[in-house]
Amino acid sequence: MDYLGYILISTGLLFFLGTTIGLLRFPDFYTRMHAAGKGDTLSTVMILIGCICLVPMGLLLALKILLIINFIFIGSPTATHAMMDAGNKAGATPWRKDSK
Amino acid sequence: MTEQLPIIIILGPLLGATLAAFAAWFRPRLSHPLVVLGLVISSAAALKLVFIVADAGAQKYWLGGWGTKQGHGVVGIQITVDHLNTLLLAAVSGIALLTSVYTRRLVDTELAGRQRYFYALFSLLVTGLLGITITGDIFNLYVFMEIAALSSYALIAYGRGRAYMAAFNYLIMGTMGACLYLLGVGFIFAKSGTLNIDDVSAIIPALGQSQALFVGFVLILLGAWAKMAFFPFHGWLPNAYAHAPTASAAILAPLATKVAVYAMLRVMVTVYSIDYIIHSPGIQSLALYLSSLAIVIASFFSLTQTNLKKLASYFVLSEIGYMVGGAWLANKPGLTGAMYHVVADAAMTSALFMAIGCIVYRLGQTQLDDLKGVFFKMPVTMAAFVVTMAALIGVPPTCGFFSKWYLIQGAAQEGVWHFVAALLLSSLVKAIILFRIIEIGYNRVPHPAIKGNPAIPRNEAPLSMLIPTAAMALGLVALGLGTSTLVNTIIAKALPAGLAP
Amino acid sequence: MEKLIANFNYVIVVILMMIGLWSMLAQKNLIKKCIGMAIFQTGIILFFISIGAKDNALIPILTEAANHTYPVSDASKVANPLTQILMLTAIVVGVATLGVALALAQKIYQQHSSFDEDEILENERK
Amino acid sequence: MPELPIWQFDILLLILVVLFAVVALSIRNLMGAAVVFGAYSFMMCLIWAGMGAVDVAFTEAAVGAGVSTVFVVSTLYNTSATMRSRPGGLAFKLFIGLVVTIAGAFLLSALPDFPKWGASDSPVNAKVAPYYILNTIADSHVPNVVTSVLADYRGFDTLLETTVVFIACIAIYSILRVDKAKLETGEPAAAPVPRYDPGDSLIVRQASRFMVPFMQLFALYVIAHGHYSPGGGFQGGVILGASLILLAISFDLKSLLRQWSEKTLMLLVAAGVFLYAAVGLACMFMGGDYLDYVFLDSILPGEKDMARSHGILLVEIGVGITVMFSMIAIHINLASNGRFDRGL
Repeated sequence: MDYLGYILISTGLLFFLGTTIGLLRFPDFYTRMHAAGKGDTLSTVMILIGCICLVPMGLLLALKILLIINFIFIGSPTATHAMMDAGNKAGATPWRKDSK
Repeated sequence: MTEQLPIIIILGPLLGATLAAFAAWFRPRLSHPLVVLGLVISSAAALKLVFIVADAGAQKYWLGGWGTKQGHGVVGIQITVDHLNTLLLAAVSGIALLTSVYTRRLVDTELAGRQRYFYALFSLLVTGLLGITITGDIFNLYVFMEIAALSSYALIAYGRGRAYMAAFNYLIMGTMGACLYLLGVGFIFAKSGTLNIDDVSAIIPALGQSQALFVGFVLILLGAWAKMAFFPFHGWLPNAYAHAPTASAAILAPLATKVAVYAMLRVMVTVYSIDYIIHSPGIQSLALYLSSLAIVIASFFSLTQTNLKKLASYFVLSEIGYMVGGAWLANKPGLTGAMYHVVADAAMTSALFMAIGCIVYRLGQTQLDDLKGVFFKMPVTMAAFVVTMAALIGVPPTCGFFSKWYLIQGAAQEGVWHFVAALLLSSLVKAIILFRIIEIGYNRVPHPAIKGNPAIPRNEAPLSMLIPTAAMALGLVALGLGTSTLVNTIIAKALPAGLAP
Repeated sequence: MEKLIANFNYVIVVILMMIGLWSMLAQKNLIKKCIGMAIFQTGIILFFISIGAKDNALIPILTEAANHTYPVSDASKVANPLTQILMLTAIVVGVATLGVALALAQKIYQQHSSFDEDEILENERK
Repeated sequence: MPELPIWQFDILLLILVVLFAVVALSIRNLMGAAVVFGAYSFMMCLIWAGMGAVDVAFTEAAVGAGVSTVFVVSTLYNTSATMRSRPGGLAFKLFIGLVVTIAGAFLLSALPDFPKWGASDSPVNAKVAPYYILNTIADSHVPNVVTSVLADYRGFDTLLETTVVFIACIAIYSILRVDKAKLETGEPAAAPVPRYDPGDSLIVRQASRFMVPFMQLFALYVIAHGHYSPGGGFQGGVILGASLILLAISFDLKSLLRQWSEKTLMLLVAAGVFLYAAVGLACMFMGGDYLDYVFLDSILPGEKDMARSHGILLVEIGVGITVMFSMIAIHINLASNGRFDRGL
């Protein structure tokens, strides 16, 4: 169980690294938000599941963490969606291969 | 029942405010009487306590019954009524009561349509001020400070227009002051481990020379100075009080700064001790120089003002110099003068702003040049105004004379002549301004008593404003005549033992 | 120097408070002043929490779920609750002050279309 | 529960906090400053949680990082997030910088005088505080010491703190609220700015509709379970308020105001404070001191030694009501600029 926790947390951190790089290196608003939205959600969820494995605190705590996962799973993509939508309405142009 | 009196002082305005906030939505006209009722209860309790304290000494009250525990000191919150604060409690609640009756008409005209929460905020401000005065817990004092501060920002912002910026500046300064105070509390707490004022004052002498305690003292001092608009931090006050509606200024000007002075006195006299102050290097002479400077600068600026409310705000500033200076003289007459002046000045400023409010109510203007003929139009108001100014100048039977007498005596004893000079200068400036106002208000119109000149119609302020104003002005004289009783029975006992005579 | 490292929290507290204080007094933008005020306050809160912290202490919730032996007989193994209460109060007071400051700033913006203090004062002098 | 984390971890966080503070104050876009400030607050939460102050961390997460950021953002929504740069003023800034540096040096001069950080025998940790830890179970049967000190030993502070929230609410109301009738005649309403409204999006609406019940359930748990776990009236009230603020943001202000009218909101704000004060008053009528819950045992259910525990629950509910509705009322005022019609 412990090893599963370590593996999950390290993978989560790896995804976080990818998210950060994507946030910094991607060319336009939409791709950056894409990286942030997806990577962030996945890695947070993974780290939290890892926590469940690592801290054997009984069912109640696991249930609470599952609730947090539920919130993040719904909240984070929705927030990303809202921001994308707002960017779209504010007129952020998507990147194309031929644009600078 | 009498043992519950200290908390009743706070609960009166607090419950009055919440009930007024309810009433504002059902019977808006009911919120004023509810607040007045709360203040009546509060001031009755405060008055009763003055006699109890004079007879039986300090009264302590533990919230929730959490008193002293073996080895831990007081674990709850304590409120104390002793010789140092009982007079101020009575003064604050009494002045608040009179002002709440007085402001009724002003609020109806000045704030028509937006007065829904005015009296709730008014009452909460009084709660905060009474709380600062009564509490025996240094952290509790911070919370009360914020209660008073937040409600006063709102009361000032009622003035609209430039009042918003004035209130914002006050908010920044006030929050800075409160935060510095809180940090100072943190320093004391870190060294003593308790927040109860009595326990702290018992522990501090045992700690000896301590840089942390010294820094904490300076922080609290700076915080209180920012709150009371003492010299380097005075920038916010004139704008805030001049742009606030007259009804708000009438309650803020007399009480808010005085209570901050009291907080400083409490920290100087009870939490630390006069010995500590005298032995702290440099602060005493610095504070004395600053107070002289505060008086001189405020007097100078008051000469240049043409707006009556702003003029009065500068008077408030110079009076703060009196009290801080008196406290920092740290001898018997100086401290007596400062403690007495806190009460006396609350009454004087209240009477001053009430008289100005009456003038504003009838004339609608506050420029000095608009006062032509005002002595004929509003004789009673102007009589009260002249008495108040006489008290501010320091003419004998009024209370202003006695406090100034004590202060000058104290300064002369310490040989602080610049403070004496500043006091006299400030009296002189106030006299000049009084004569200027008399000149404008009395002489610049054809005298109606001389045949052939048109009679100037009498147009007094309504009775609900006039009676509190006249009562306050008479109160100044009464307070002056009662000086020796008050000083001997109460203030003399508030002075710390072992003080140089 | 050793004292400095041992009291690293305190150094950070002083730095935070001075950043906040500078921003309150020197910044011209009203919103920045508000944020500076909030930073000043968090600095003080950090100070209080730091003086109440204990090495190797448990959280002040005395249940077995929080690893406490029950009933608690040794107070030195439980973090100080008193400073925490004081700071709960301070946080709430802080947000109340921030709300009032923002309301005032909004009203000022309505009048002057600016958050800049100099610009507002110039407008008011006119 | 693990023991306090090692100090090295804290040092990293502390340095980050200073960095975030500097960024929040130097960034030129005010919206950005608000968001960085929110991140700063979260970082602070971590530090406090690391020092064992879980309740403070919880409150800071809900209040400092959550609601204050929303307040700043809704203010900026009605105004403008761009900062105009003006030349000059450098001398003044440097002068203030000098003053502040001197003040900082003065504060640092007290450093050697403090007791060792983290020592359990420093005055703060050894004088009054142990009493609470050792006696809370015997006095009130509340294992969360923070709750028992908050609502019982220092209950008066908390009453006043609730009053502060109440004052902030009515102060903001009287500063910002404008009458509709007056708006039509006097001050012209600000021209509606075409802005992004998240309520247009079906996804946002559905997602928040799904989340709000869970948030409210959690908030009620936080209030009711505050005796045994971190939390209490403040935190629960803020979360309840935040759930309704979320509804207001994702749908619109109108639909929130249909459920909770202006009058209801403002009455409930006062009701919470009144409930708290009235509980204290009831103690006084039963013959005790103000807020001495022991004297309530004849009115409250349960045994005599549970009276304090029940009294604490009652006042926590009062706190929760006031905090919840003032947060909503403050948000509505700030977001709609006092017009109570539309806004963030």
